[in-house]
Amino acid sequence: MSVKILYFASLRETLGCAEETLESLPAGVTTAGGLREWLCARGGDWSALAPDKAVRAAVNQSLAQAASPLAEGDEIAFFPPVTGG
Amino acid sequence: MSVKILYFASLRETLGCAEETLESLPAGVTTAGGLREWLCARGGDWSALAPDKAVRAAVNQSLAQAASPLAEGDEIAFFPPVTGG
Amino acid sequence: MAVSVQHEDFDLAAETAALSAGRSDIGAIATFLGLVRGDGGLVAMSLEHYPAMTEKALAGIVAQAEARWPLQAVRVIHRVGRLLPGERIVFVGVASSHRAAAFEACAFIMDYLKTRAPFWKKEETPEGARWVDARDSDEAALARWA
Amino acid sequence: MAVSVQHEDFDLAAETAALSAGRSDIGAIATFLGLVRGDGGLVAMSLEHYPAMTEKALAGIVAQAEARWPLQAVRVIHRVGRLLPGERIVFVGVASSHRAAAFEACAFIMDYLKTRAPFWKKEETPEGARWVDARDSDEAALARWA
Repeated sequence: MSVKILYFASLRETLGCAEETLESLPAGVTTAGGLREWLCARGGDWSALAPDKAVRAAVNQSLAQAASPLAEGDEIAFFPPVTGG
Repeated sequence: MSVKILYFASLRETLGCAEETLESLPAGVTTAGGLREWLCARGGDWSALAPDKAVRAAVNQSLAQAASPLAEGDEIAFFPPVTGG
Repeated sequence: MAVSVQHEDFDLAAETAALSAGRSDIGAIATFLGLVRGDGGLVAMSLEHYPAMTEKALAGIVAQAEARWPLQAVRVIHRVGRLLPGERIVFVGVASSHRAAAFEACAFIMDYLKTRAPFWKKEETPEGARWVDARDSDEAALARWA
Repeated sequence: MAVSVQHEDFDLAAETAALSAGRSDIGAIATFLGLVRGDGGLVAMSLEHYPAMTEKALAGIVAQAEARWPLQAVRVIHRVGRLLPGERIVFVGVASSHRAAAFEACAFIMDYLKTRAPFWKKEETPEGARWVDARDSDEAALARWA
């Protein structure tokens, strides 16, 4: 099963990417925080996901923590702190 | 100068009086609390103004305390605790 | 005028729109609407007031709120006379740049109105009419603004 | 439906009336309206959101409020897309028997919406476009509900 990753707002613009699909979770990645590290390791613009950056995550459309577990088929989203209302 | 006294809501109904005018402040009456005591001393229904009853006062359309001073020409009102809103 | 005491109903959309009309520095409008509840077979609610004092008392409460929070507009409408279940009794609308000021000022005005403005409610029920008792909780609500 | 996310504006009077329509057990309606401020020469505000998550997040916030206070009706409308200064961004309306529950639940929903619902604002100014930064004060506002 594949994993879908979404990016929003300023993060989407910085990465130049709104959405990508991985064929499966990368080897060794089991949490939202782990996926974030794996993406950050791509380097370049992806350092926008570095630990010192304010980035929030959602797993299957619910807010998640770094320790939130991932499973094949999940939809994971990364985005800056929200500013609605 | 005269003194006008108004009564509202349940107090008005109990006293059977919405408004009265005294030709002047009664002898010795210098405060809202003093006037209340003087009225209460009329006895009968006027005991609705007794110290143990929840009665509020206003002098010249502003909420007053028992110690609030009275002057000739004032408009004094007595009423139960308010229940608007 | 910021304060009205009237028997007639009012236009909620127009009153709310007026709070921010012609300006773009308002980010937050908090409103409160009080309605007649039909609890216990209530037939109607009659509101008596002290006409010479009422608007003065309400304007004084609004002035206190304006001294305490940065507000761009405030509107208070309180109805008097006989009202049926479901009808509106009171409207408070507050406009500010930010939501905390708008919310707090709106609640503050209602708390003071409930305990400091000269209105009295009388309930009509099938068993007869009776004056509504003041609630200790309304007086207690003032403590948080001290 | 309690929650809507849409570009179109809405009918404030109708939405407020719907909160108490057909019932007479509601004594208090608290509402909040958020507007686009034209500060600093703002030309427009564009709101992006995460469509699959937005209504779910708002419904979750409403459910939390309903678990915490006795509420008879709740309505949340959040607009997305490009909005001009003075236009409405968000409406929250809460109906309850008593005012404290209505006020608190309305403020609670706004505090959670501001920090937990996936919306992002981008400002258009004569100097260009920029994303609005989240405010620490919004996160801090949650502490009082802990």
